[in-house]
Amino acid sequence: ERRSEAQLYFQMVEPIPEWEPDNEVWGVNFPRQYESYKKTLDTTFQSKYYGSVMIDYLERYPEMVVMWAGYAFSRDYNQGRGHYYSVKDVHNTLRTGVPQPATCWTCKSTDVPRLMNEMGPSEFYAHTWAEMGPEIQNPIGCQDCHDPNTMNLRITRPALAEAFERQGIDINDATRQEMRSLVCAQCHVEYYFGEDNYLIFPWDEGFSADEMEYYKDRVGHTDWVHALSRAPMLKAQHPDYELYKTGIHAQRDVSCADCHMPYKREGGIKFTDHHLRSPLDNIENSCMVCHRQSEATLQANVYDQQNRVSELRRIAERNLARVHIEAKHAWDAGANEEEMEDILQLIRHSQWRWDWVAAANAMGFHSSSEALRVLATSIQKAQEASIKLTSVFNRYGVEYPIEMPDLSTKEKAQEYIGLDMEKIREEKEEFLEKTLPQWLGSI
Amino acid sequence: ERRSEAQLYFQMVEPIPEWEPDNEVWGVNFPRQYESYKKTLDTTFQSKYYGSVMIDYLERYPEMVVMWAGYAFSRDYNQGRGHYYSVKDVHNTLRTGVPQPATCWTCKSTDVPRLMNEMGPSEFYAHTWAEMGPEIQNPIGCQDCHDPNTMNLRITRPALAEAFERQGIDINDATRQEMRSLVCAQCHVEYYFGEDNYLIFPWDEGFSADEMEYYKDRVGHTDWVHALSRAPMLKAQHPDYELYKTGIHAQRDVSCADCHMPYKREGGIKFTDHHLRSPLDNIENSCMVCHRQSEATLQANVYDQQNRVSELRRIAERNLARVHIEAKHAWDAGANEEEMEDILQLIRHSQWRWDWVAAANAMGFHSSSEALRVLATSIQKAQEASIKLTSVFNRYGVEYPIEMPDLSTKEKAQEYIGLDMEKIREEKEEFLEKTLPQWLGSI
Amino acid sequence: MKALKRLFRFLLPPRNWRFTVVILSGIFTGILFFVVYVSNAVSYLSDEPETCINCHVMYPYYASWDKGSHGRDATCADCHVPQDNFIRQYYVKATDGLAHATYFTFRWEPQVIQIKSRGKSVVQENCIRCHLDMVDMVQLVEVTGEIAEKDEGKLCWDCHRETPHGSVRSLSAAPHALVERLPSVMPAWLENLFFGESPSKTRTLPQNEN
Ligand code: HEC
Ligand code: HEC
Ligand code: HEC
Ligand code: HEC
Ligand code: HEC
Ligand code: HEC
Ligand code: HEC
Ligand code: HEC
Ligand code: HEC
Ligand code: HEC
Ligand code: HEC
Ligand code: HEC
Ligand code: HEC
Ligand code: HEC
Ligand SMILES: [Ca+2]
Ligand SMILES: [Ca+2]
Repeated sequence: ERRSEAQLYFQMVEPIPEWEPDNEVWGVNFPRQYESYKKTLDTTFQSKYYGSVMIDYLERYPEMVVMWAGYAFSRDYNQGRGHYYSVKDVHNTLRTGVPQPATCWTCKSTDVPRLMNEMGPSEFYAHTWAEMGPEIQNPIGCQDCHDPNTMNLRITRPALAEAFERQGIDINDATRQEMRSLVCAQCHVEYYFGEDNYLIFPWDEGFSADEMEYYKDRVGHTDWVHALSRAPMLKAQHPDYELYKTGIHAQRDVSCADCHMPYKREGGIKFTDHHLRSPLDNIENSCMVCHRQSEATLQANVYDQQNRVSELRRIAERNLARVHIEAKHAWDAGANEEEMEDILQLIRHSQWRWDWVAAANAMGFHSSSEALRVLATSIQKAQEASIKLTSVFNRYGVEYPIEMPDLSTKEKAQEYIGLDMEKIREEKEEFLEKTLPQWLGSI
Repeated sequence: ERRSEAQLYFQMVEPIPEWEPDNEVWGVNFPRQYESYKKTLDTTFQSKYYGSVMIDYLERYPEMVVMWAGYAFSRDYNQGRGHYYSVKDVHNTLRTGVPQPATCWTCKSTDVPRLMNEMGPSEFYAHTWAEMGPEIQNPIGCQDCHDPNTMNLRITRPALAEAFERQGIDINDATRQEMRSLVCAQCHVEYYFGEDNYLIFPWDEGFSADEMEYYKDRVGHTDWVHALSRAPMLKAQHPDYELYKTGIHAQRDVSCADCHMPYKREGGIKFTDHHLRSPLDNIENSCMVCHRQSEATLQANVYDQQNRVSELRRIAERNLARVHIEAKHAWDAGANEEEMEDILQLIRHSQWRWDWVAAANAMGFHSSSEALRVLATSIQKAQEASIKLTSVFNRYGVEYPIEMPDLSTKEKAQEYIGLDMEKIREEKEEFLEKTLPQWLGSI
Repeated sequence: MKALKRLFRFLLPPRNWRFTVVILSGIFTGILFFVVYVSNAVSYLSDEPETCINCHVMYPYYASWDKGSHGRDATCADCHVPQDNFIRQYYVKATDGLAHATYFTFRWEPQVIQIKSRGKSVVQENCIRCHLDMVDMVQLVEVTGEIAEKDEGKLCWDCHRETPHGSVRSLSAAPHALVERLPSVMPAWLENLFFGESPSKTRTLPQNEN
């Protein structure tokens, strides 16, 4: 008889201390959520562009290496996987081979709210990545999204609350449905490091690519100067929330959790599936609640849109790699700052716009028409730069078109920009063998 | 009791002769449909980009004048309005000031099925526009879409049936739901004139912009040679059906009639609203049965997408006008065929792709992500041509950038390409005063 | 007669198996009755909407129907059971009833239940049955489930997407809707024996989550 299933229990077996970082402790009370959460360990699913498998982005899109010359991303960049791996992947990435601030930990661990509570956010950000290393033991988990007393959703990362505050919005006024996306917006958003590596979400002028570009120009922020073109570059990081906001699902109040954490029912108990992953691994529960089409049709709808976005992003990448190299040749031929100024500005904006789509997950599905619009303007700006560069070449007698290096693989591209990958890998290995065990054994 | 209203319905008061072109005769039997059809006379509604008002496209997008230099479209091009005006607008347009074939009448009148039945399609197409003028009396109407015996939907234009036949599809196998779009696809499609002005729909390689482009390259079709750039140009005409086919509504089997001819209720019966027009003039019946959002929300959804498409089309138009003028300067400086060949090919393809979206009605709403993808490739190709042109300028010592003429109004643009608009308008007036009354009084 | 005997003998298990087979058949028959009883498959024979919510997996559909415009005039059976003739009516009821009961008892129900093609035809017929006058003249009357299946026509609810269950549907959609609670099918002593003192007995309405 399954009738008694219909009862709901919300009983805390063991009260959870405030700032408890260990998921297992929470799991005692909420075994269903915990069991499903642990499934983010699984790395088998792969869709056409995403999934929880490891995907080496630089291998797949080698032009990126050139586009990030002089920046740590040209060493190593993988497609994200399950929340369970968040700390491990930061240890492993070659990007942490260069000195990084503790700010890098912000979105990676339930230990962060604990530390921030102890020392305050500014103090936390002011440390180095390595200094905080031994404190960071647990991956993303319950503490990041929940209040341990009420189990209500809760914002634990100050950057989000501050960004809304600057726009005059009190995040405590958010509705429950908004919270089902806002907890994700603590991390799945574009950010930059301000003074003393303070974490800032650049939303003061608005959420769109154009508005954030305007904001960054206004505050004069530059992430790095490009090693080839010398352009003052911007890096966009996973503006998932921002892109999603412009899409039809957000406009219809469909939240991140609706697709990535659909409700599940076991007997009479309804609970939220905490196996966060690609909805394509779970179309039936995720999409078919609202859409009556078959799994095959819905998957085809997603791929249709992703294929279009992918086509444009590939065009943008080829244009951008080319224009960086062309700019390098212009400098080499003797071009001066004045001649290059607006060219470099175009490159900055073009790459920002490409990145705004490429760094966002889902290959534009979260809002395909906005993604395509932004990519089109990226293409336009890089080519505008190329057009202007030909005038410079003309002036300095450089033959056009410039011959392009072979960028068909990650290795070739890394060699072209002069990265000593062997050394970088050795250093990482040393860290993993010597330092890391100390960190992990530290608590 | 109002139930009996429903029974009256399918009784023919007066049987309708085969090939009857006069809508009034049909209307005796179907007063509801006829009354609503007559409302296409109304020209008051205007939305952000469309509506039934007269919109002078050349006034709104003056770059088009340059883009069509050497082609009749640079004289006059209006946004389409109600079916009731179809014949009148062909009389009035300055495009019929140049000699046109009878093929132009194909999509404009219920007299066409009658004439084609009498003389056969080839014979009909082989006449000139003026020769057939006196025969064309009735605007688009019942005969174009209906079988007068059964009132079933029926294809009356051979070009559509032939296009499907070449792909091995018998249009008589079309389902009722398909017919609710296919009757529109008799006219709202891309076409070109083959040998002896035979009407052909270029779908042999597929429906997409890329596939039709490939087809036209393969058969070596060119609509005209551009007066400035000398590029072998293609004109795209209202590929409404083709663009729609790539969109989510078509994929969900939503037909043209579902949005443009929604059911209407009068008393106890439901009938098809024959007041064909912008659905934004009728959101309640057109969209709101399927979508429960408010009119304001749905209109905003449409505008959101249209604004994105409009942004890219404006970029494409500016690039295209520029590149035609640049190519002219290259020829003037002494460039040769060989140097220009791939540049002209890029211009051909770029403008085709822009036109494929711009000539389609609805500013991309029928499939916004495909529209944006195609526009992005248009932008890319025109700029690629500009980049290549700078090399040519370099070679011939032409200073770059080329100075652009003032194209801010239709008049200025027409003057720039050397059109004698006064003369063209005078000729039209003479036709309207002298010839037309004879045609109209002829039957 | 001879033939019948032969058939009987053919069906009869070998002597040394007979005991086992009799016991097993008994168990299976018992289970079948248990399934039919516990799952309330018999309730399918009634037309009362309340019988559908014998199964809590039907709550969301009951709730959306109950709150919609059809809650007043049309019962579940008005839409989901053929109303043209008695035999077909009970055939569909019996087969659907047994199928759903089996799914339910063995917990095979998916998170998102979707109507099957036979069910579609039945519902479509019923929409037209009630609204014939409304749709007579627009040829929608010709659309059957089979036609729609082949994409040759639109089902009523392809356009009327919110009628009657709303467009967002799953077992989780309204699991704790305020629907009528039915008394347990087990006598109290038996339930206590199996499950101990169950709090469920004392409640007549399921609680809302938060
Ligand atoms: C309408 C459903 C929907 C909504 C709402 C939605 N997503 Fe997605 N998301 C998808 C789909 C579909 C994919 C593509 C998965 C694939 O290609 O495998 C995806 C992919 C992702 C990925 C990459 C998944 C992977 O397999 O690596 C991340 C991360 C992500 N979304 C985060 C978010 C965030 C954060 C939000 C809210 C701001 C959000 N999504 C809102 C449907 C949705
Ligand atoms: C505390 C920061 C943080 C929060 C909060 C957060 N994420 Fe993540 N998310 C990450 C990080 C970091 C990764 C990548 C982990 C890795 O690859 O090591 C990730 C990965 C993912 C993935 C990819 C999974 C896969 O299988 O590839 C999805 C999907 C996702 N997040 C969705 C969400 C959604 C939806 C929410 C809110 C309900 C959310 N995330 C909240 C930081 C966060
Ligand atoms: C505002 C939150 C936030 C901050 C700050 C942040 N990340 Fe992440 N990180 C994420 C999210 C979300 C993902 C998963 C989505 C994705 O990969 O696009 C991720 C993924 C990763 C991954 C796994 C995928 C990969 O790129 O190889 C690594 C490693 C990583 N981050 C390192 C870092 C480092 C190093 C820094 C500091 C420079 C940093 N993160 C700062 C949110 C953040
Ligand atoms: C990435 C964000 C995130 C993380 C990490 C997370 N949750 Fe949740 N959790 C959610 C969201 C979103 C909901 C839905 C809340 C709502 O709808 O109000 C939820 C709901 C819940 C609920 C309420 C009942 C339900 O199922 O809807 C419980 C209990 C819960 N989570 C426990 C946990 C536990 C235990 C962990 C750690 C193993 C955890 N959560 C980790 C985001 C998260
Ligand atoms: C909570 C409800 C909900 C969920 C879950 C949901 N959708 Fe949607 N979806 C909508 C709504 C609402 C629209 C807007 C159109 C409409 O009003 O029907 C929409 C629109 C769409 C469209 C058409 C818009 C476009 O971008 O072309 C597609 C395709 C789509 N959804 C696919 C999916 C897929 C795939 C998933 C799962 C990953 C999903 N949806 C999950 C409610 C939902
Ligand atoms: C999902 C609904 C939908 C479908 C299906 C649809 N359209 Fe449209 N159509 C629209 C909307 C919305 C507009 C934009 C109207 C506006 O901007 O005023 C439009 C505009 C038009 C216009 C211009 C109207 C004007 O005011 O000048 C034409 C012509 C047109 N569509 C023809 C078609 C044809 C032919 C088909 C089928 C091949 C079709 N449409 C399918 C919704 C639809
Ligand atoms: C016989 C050819 C023909 C057929 C068949 C046809 N159209 Fe048209 N349509 C036209 C022409 C020509 C115009 C423009 C008339 C003018 O501006 O003079 C037009 C104009 C329109 C407009 C613009 C109305 C306005 O108010 O601006 C819409 C909308 C439209 N058609 C939709 C449809 C749909 C939907 C169908 C099928 C159900 C259809 N048409 C069938 C030729 C046709
Ligand atoms: C395959 C069908 C078809 C053929 C052939 C065709 N038209 Fe049209 N015509 C249409 C449709 C559909 C519209 C309305 C949609 C639009 O304007 O985009 C239209 C609109 C028009 C209009 C009103 C709007 C305007 O452009 O000013 C004129 C005038 C016109 N056509 C003239 C012509 C002439 C001249 C020819 C021959 C060169 C021709 N048509 C051939 C289908 C056709
Ligand atoms: C542009 C194409 C077009 C024109 C012109 C046209 N119709 Fe229709 N008509 C349709 C479509 C589409 C339907 C819907 C048929 C269906 O769903 O099977 C329809 C349906 C009908 C019906 C069936 C009942 C109903 O309302 O659905 C009648 C009767 C009818 N039209 C009469 C007329 C009359 C009279 C005229 C001329 C005044 C006319 N039609 C002009 C396209 C057209
Ligand atoms: C016969 C039903 C039907 C009609 C009529 C209809 N739609 Fe849709 N619409 C759909 C379906 C089905 C989808 C796909 C998403 C889904 O499955 O819910 C959709 C998707 C959409 C979307 C999301 C896709 C996108 O491109 O962003 C929008 C917006 C939309 N419709 C607006 C409209 C408007 C405006 C009208 C009227 C002009 C209209 N629809 C008429 C059924 C319809
Ligand atoms: C014994 C428990 C139970 C009862 C009582 C019950 N259902 Fe169901 N029903 C289910 C289960 C389990 C499913 C899921 C089966 C599946 O997905 O095929 C289901 C599926 C359905 C479906 C969709 C599947 C299909 O066959 O098309 C319909 C419609 C339906 N039920 C209607 C009803 C109606 C009407 C009643 C009352 C007369 C009712 N149910 C009573 C358990 C029940
Ligand atoms: C007015 C007609 C009508 C009534 C009354 C009605 N239903 Fe339905 N039912 C439908 C339609 C239509 C569908 C198919 C929905 C779809 O596929 O989008 C459906 C589908 C279902 C499904 C399958 C779920 C799905 O989304 O496909 C179940 C279960 C169901 N109904 C149960 C019930 C129960 C229980 C009742 C009474 C409490 C009921 N229905 C009353 C018309 C009705
Ligand atoms: C037993 C008879 C019956 C059946 C079966 C039935 N209806 Fe109805 N329907 C009614 C009555 C009576 C009303 C008027 C209710 C009111 O006024 O609120 C109605 C109202 C409606 C309405 C207008 C109100 C609304 O909800 O938008 C629509 C649309 C509708 N029905 C569609 C359908 C569809 C679709 C089906 C099949 C899935 C169906 N009906 C099956 C009797 C029925
Ligand atoms: C292609 C879309 C479409 C299909 C399919 C469709 N309808 Fe409708 N229906 C409409 C529209 C649009 C209206 C609104 C007419 C009005 O209010 O003027 C409507 C109105 C109605 C109404 C009156 C609603 C009210 O508010 O009073 C009923 C009842 C109805 N339809 C029943 C049905 C039934 C039964 C079927 C299937 C046999 C069906 N419809 C199929 C589009 C559709
Ligand atoms: Ca992933
Ligand atoms: Ca118009």
